[in-house]
Amino acid sequence: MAQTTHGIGGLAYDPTKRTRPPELNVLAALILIILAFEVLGRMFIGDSFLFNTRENIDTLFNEQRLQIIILQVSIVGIIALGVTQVIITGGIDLSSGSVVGATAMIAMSFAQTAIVNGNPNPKAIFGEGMMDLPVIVPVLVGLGCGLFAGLVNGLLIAYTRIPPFIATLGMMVAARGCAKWWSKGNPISFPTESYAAIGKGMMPVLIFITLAVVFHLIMTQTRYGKHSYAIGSNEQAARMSGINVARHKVLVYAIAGMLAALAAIVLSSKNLTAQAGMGVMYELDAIAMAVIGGVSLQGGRGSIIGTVLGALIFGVIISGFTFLKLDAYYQEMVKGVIIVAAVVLDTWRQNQRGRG
Amino acid sequence: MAQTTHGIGGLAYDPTKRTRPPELNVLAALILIILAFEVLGRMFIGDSFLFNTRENIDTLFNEQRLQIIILQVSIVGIIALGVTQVIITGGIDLSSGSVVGATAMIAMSFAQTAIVNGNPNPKAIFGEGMMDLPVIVPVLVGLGCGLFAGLVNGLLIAYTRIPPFIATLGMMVAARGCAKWWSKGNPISFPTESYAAIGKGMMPVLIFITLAVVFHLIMTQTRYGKHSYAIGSNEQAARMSGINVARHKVLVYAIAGMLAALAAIVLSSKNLTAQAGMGVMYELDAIAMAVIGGVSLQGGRGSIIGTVLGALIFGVIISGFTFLKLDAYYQEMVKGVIIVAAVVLDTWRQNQRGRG
Amino acid sequence: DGIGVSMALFDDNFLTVLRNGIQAQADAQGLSVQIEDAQNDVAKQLDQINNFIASGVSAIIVNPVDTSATQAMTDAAAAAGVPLVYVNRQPINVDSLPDNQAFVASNESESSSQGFTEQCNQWAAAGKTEVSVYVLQGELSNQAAVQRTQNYYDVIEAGKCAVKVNIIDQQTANWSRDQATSLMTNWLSAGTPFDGVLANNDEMALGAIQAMKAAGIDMNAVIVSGVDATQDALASMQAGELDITVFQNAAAQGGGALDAAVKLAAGEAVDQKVYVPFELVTPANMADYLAKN
Amino acid sequence: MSEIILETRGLTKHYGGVHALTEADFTLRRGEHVAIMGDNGAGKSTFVRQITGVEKPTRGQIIFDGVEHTFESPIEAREAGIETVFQTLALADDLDVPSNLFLGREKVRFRLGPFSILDKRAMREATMAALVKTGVKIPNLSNTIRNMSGGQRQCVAIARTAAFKSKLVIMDEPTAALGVQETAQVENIIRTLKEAGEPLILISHNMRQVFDLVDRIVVFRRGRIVANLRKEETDGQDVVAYITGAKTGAEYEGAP
Amino acid sequence: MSEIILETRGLTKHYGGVHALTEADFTLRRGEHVAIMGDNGAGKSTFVRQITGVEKPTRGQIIFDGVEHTFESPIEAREAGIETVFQTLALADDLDVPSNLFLGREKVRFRLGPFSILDKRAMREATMAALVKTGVKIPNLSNTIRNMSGGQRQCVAIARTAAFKSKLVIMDEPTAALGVQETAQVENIIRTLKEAGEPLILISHNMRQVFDLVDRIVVFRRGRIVANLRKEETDGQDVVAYITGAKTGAEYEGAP
Ligand SMILES: Nc1ncnc2c1ncn2[C@@H]1O[C@H](COP(=O)(O)OP(=O)(O)OP(=O)(O)O)[C@@H](O)[C@H]1O
Ligand SMILES: Nc1ncnc2c1ncn2[C@@H]1O[C@H](COP(=O)(O)OP(=O)(O)OP(=O)(O)O)[C@@H](O)[C@H]1O
Ligand SMILES: [Mg+2]
Ligand SMILES: [Mg+2]
Repeated sequence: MAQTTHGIGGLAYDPTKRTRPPELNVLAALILIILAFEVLGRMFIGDSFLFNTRENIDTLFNEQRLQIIILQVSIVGIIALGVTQVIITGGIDLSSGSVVGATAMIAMSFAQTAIVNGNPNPKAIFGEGMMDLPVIVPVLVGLGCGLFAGLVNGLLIAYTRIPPFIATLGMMVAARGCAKWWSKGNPISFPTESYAAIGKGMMPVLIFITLAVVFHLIMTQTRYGKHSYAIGSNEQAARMSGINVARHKVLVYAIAGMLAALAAIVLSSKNLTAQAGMGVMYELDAIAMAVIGGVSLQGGRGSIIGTVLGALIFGVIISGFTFLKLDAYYQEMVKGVIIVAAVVLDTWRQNQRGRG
Repeated sequence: MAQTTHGIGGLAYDPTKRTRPPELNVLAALILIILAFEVLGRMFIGDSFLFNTRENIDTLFNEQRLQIIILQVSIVGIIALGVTQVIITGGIDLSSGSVVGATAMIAMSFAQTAIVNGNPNPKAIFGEGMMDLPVIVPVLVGLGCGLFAGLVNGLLIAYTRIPPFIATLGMMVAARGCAKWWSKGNPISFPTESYAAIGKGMMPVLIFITLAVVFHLIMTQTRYGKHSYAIGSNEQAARMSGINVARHKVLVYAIAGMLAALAAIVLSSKNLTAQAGMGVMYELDAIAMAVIGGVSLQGGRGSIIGTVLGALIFGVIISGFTFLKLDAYYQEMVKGVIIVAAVVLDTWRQNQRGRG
Repeated sequence: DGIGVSMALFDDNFLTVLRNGIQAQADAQGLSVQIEDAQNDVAKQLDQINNFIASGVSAIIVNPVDTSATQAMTDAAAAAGVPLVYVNRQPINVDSLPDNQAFVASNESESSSQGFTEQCNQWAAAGKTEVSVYVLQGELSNQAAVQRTQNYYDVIEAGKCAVKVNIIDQQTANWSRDQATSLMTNWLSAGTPFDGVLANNDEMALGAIQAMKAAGIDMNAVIVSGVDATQDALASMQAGELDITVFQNAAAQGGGALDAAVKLAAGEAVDQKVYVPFELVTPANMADYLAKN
Repeated sequence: MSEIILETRGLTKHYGGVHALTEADFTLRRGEHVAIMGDNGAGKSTFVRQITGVEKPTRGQIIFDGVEHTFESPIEAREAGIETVFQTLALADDLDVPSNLFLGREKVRFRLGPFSILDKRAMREATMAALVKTGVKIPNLSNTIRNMSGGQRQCVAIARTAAFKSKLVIMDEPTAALGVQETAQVENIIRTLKEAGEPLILISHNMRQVFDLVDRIVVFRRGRIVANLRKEETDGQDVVAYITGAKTGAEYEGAP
Repeated sequence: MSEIILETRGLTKHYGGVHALTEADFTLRRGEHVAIMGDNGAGKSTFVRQITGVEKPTRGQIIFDGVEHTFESPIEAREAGIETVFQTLALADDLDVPSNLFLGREKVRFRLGPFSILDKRAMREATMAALVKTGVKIPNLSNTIRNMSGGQRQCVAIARTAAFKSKLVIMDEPTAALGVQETAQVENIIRTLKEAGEPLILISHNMRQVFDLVDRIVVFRRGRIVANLRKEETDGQDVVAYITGAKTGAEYEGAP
């Protein structure tokens, strides 16, 4: 019956010329940017971006730099995994940065240690009985906060049909308010050792990569993924084909909220402190990572792999600037240009194929 | 030939039951919020929100409050007029807040006065010859900056086809960098009297309202407006029907850029200073005003009137909180809730009709 | 009735202490204060002042977002006849304030210079004549950041530093501990030897310390200075990591501002300028400051 | 089990001032194939949207399989056993053909609630089988629906309906975009349904097709039902007379 | 002025690995009405998209009105004088009927470049006149296209094409969603074009319609032109044989 494994006849079809996955373009952009820094480094400061040039260490690559490139984007990266799913369903989540702030404050106040350098903890939020709790308590409390915020977002969007932009903008404002209110603007510090271990060293990277793999599989292999793409592609059609769109959206925003909360836990643990201003603008960075990675804001298109690559592009840019000792005043201008250029490259190469 | 002025036959049609314009819902939300503040004020602090209760002044309304309600949103309102047009074409402009920052810095440095309180201007950016220039110079320079930013946005979006979110995010980062770089983070102050007059007293309101009327007419009565809605509604269809989509988009973003620049001029004039952090988050407020006013982020739907009403809702909320002496810690939380509630109300009433 | 307060920013450690100082003083006197968050937006601050005026407050306290934007605020309050007190940051129009306005502030140009001068002395005491340092700046659009960085250069130029200082690189970490950690790690990945870190605030100093500890750098070999003397910073100092910070008496400024506002509202005369000095904090005197913030 | 699978009483839908559907009384017996005909804009698709839960009627009752239903969403209608090919097709543009065919009822290898793991291969094979029945040719099944021709899309939507068991099938102009061969194939599918005793509502403008396939013809005009004709007792010209308003069914006097 | 209004030479379009159009050589003489027929997915709409500038061909030449063109966008094609009813209709869903009819060439009262002031009343009246010709009924012209039935939309798209003068009209399955009356009206419009000497390319799956209206039939199969038949020299069964691949035109040997 079917002539090929690719379809059921009709036109001539040349399977070797299948359209290349868009992630390849993002990867190309990433490599191009790395190469640019390598070349610029050798030209202007006589040093290598990627390779080790120090005599006292003998590794091929500059491992510290490779580590920091990914470490510095892991936390926003965790948020971006959730944001990617939200955007694929055709939504947007502006609240993630503020949820990070609120969650960090609340979780950290359950993770405080009683004695600091022999003195009582000067930043104690709760009384004696609530100090030195097992690490599971702040983690669950934190995830609970994220879940709550995500559920509120999701329920609003799914059942009142207000635009996700507004629902999550409202949550953004409210959660930031909550972060400031929680301890009246005072930072919360001095966590227990076990809490501090969550974000120590390369743990954030490990968490980020593990979650990326898990969500990659979920988005490509499960019904959840399929329905997310379907809803983002044509919500009305998804509804008419019998997908429970409302319930699915609630789930997607809840997951995004929990991922933001997890990012907050890792962030506050890594920094050994929580402050009301934590996570400001993370939402935009997370969205930008996703979009640079090829996730379409119209919904229906994109992938977790793309987002991870988008995050790496961010990491490389930040490290590259410091490496080149670029004047801080110029950094932002150049960063803006690179973000745009990365996406232009991607779009342009996709169009090239379309015309081919 | 045609049986009625409403159509050409077919089903029974009852013109008295035409669907109500969505702006009416926004207006209802606005009035509801005002009433809420009036009632709460009388209940909890024994004062009136709208009416004058001070003995030493005899006006019916608390005119100072009415003025500040609209004054405090006029500047973001001016930006929102441009953002509304951008969103109607199906785009988004995240750069407006940063363009405000950059333009304020640049325009202000051409608007400085040479002598301050008998001493030479301590914040002088340029030399002697560039002080006390006629007011038209900083205004044109400022509008030029906005035009430039808008053109770059528009050209990128129209001709490289990258998502507006990314193009304007890049511009957002770059323009903020430019604002910081311009005077290396130092504020620029002491404008000439004529420059200071632009934002004095109720001038910002006057400018906002005039522009709102102009753009309302443009959006409803001209080809520009029609094409904006068409592009936002179905870009592919607009292109296939022979609209020069690329050229139109450039125009729309250029206008949005100039409006942001104008807002910057008014803002720096009103505050008698320019600093690199000016306009942070204005883009989100402007977008929120538009969306609260019924502009659809999918494009194709919304109006300038709606945006003006959305801006007023913002103004009323801000003033109402101070009036109620609401603790600042709660203000943001409540503001988030009100933003969402306003849109829920709007959406809900529209659905009611749909089911009618 | 009541006193309106507009703070530049709520989620800032230092300003939170100052705000608490105002609140504490008001509670002590049984006054109602309404504190607003200008969220670092000059325009929002001016609007808040106008909203206070519309609500008929008896006096206003402003912690200016931008000290060069104060003329417009002074004008607005003066036109409505409401007394106004600036706190913590010296308004640009300080010499031409109307009679019912005053300010209580510290001199930012003293802030980081005290710490830096001490840092120079410690290097000299360690036998160094030339040092290499990294500079962590606060938000570039923020005057305090610009001023605190400028102070380093001023000290060097005025010859007040006992050693020769080479600045390897100077970047912004936007006041944030997390960004400072990443930035410092990026610097460390270049492997350039250095003798110290100058941070515009304690948070960034702590971030840099975390990065150095993670990279296994001996904290006795580098001298790190911050500004603010926060509790976290003092704990780090106790642990032998942070070497120098500078204390600014926020609570005293807040209380002083409230007093001035109350007096002005009652029509009494007050000192129009009150300076609260910065105080140097090192391991030697840090015990005095453990309970102050 | 009653004789009647679907009945509507006084079904009415107004959009703002537009009276798209007025007092529709309609019955369908088990195993019966009925055609709905009528001018463009006569309210045929509106009628379908009301009985499949896509929209909420302004008023009126829907009795399906003996029970009165108020479907809140198309899922509920589908779960009750109504399969529909909508005029707008309701396909997800960014997904490929197998994903669209199984949208909302994917084949899975492990049940894990929403995280059930898809059996992609089985879906792909079942898709080919279902599509071959419609006679359509699609060179690459992994292409997205966005890149399909008008007729290919329509065949995907039809295959989706035909691939699952149901109590009632509704097709809104299913062959409008189809070629000669594909139309013949789809008509065969409909005949197979008839043989299997599955009831069908077919909306079509094609007189030949209607007379070939159905038992009864219901005519809509200006939002109202104006005729209910057994195939044997009518002919093309007669039906056109009802459509254009030259005639009105005896029991529907007073309709416009 | 040459005899031939449109000619394509070796027109080819690949989408990734899909060879949607292969080496199409096509000619159309002035005043001639030609039908394109073929299976679903045979490449008919692809052919239309290439000659109207919607897409850029992989290779091949397009000679229109004696000049070789590479249309970069549909605007250029329209400005050259090609009016098209696309299969996807290309309507703006959120605009009302008059706005869609005049999209891109609004009637204005004052010329002010992009800020020209619209003459809404004139557009409304002209819209009514144009729509009446198609026989469609639309109760409220200010309703948006989103709220129109399938046939109503199609009539708006046809009215748009018919309302303006052009050198060549292309219609891609224009009557697919139309009712009996509306189809007859649109066929009248096409006859009027014939009388006025305007050339036309009509894509249709409706054999009766094609034989009623056109002079010549071109058959596409698997992306290639496989037959070019004068109406008088062929009949329905013959055409079907070409469509299904049972026959291939003598001059097109080697086609699949
Ligand atoms: N959401 C809506 N809002 C307003 N009017 C609507 C809406 N949906 C449909 N209509 C109107 O209702 C009428 C009936 O539309 P419907 O789609 O049911 O027609 P139809 O009989 O299916 O026509 P066709 O044969 O063209 O598909 C049309 O006049 C249409 O304009
Ligand atoms: N953008 C695209 N990307 C990939 N394949 C495409 C694209 N557009 C069309 N195709 C494929 O090209 C083939 C021809 O499509 P086309 O729309 O020209 O068919 P058609 O002859 O108009 O069919 P119909 O009668 O169903 O309208 C189809 O197999 C379709 O899947
Ligand atoms: Mg229909
Ligand atoms: Mg086609």
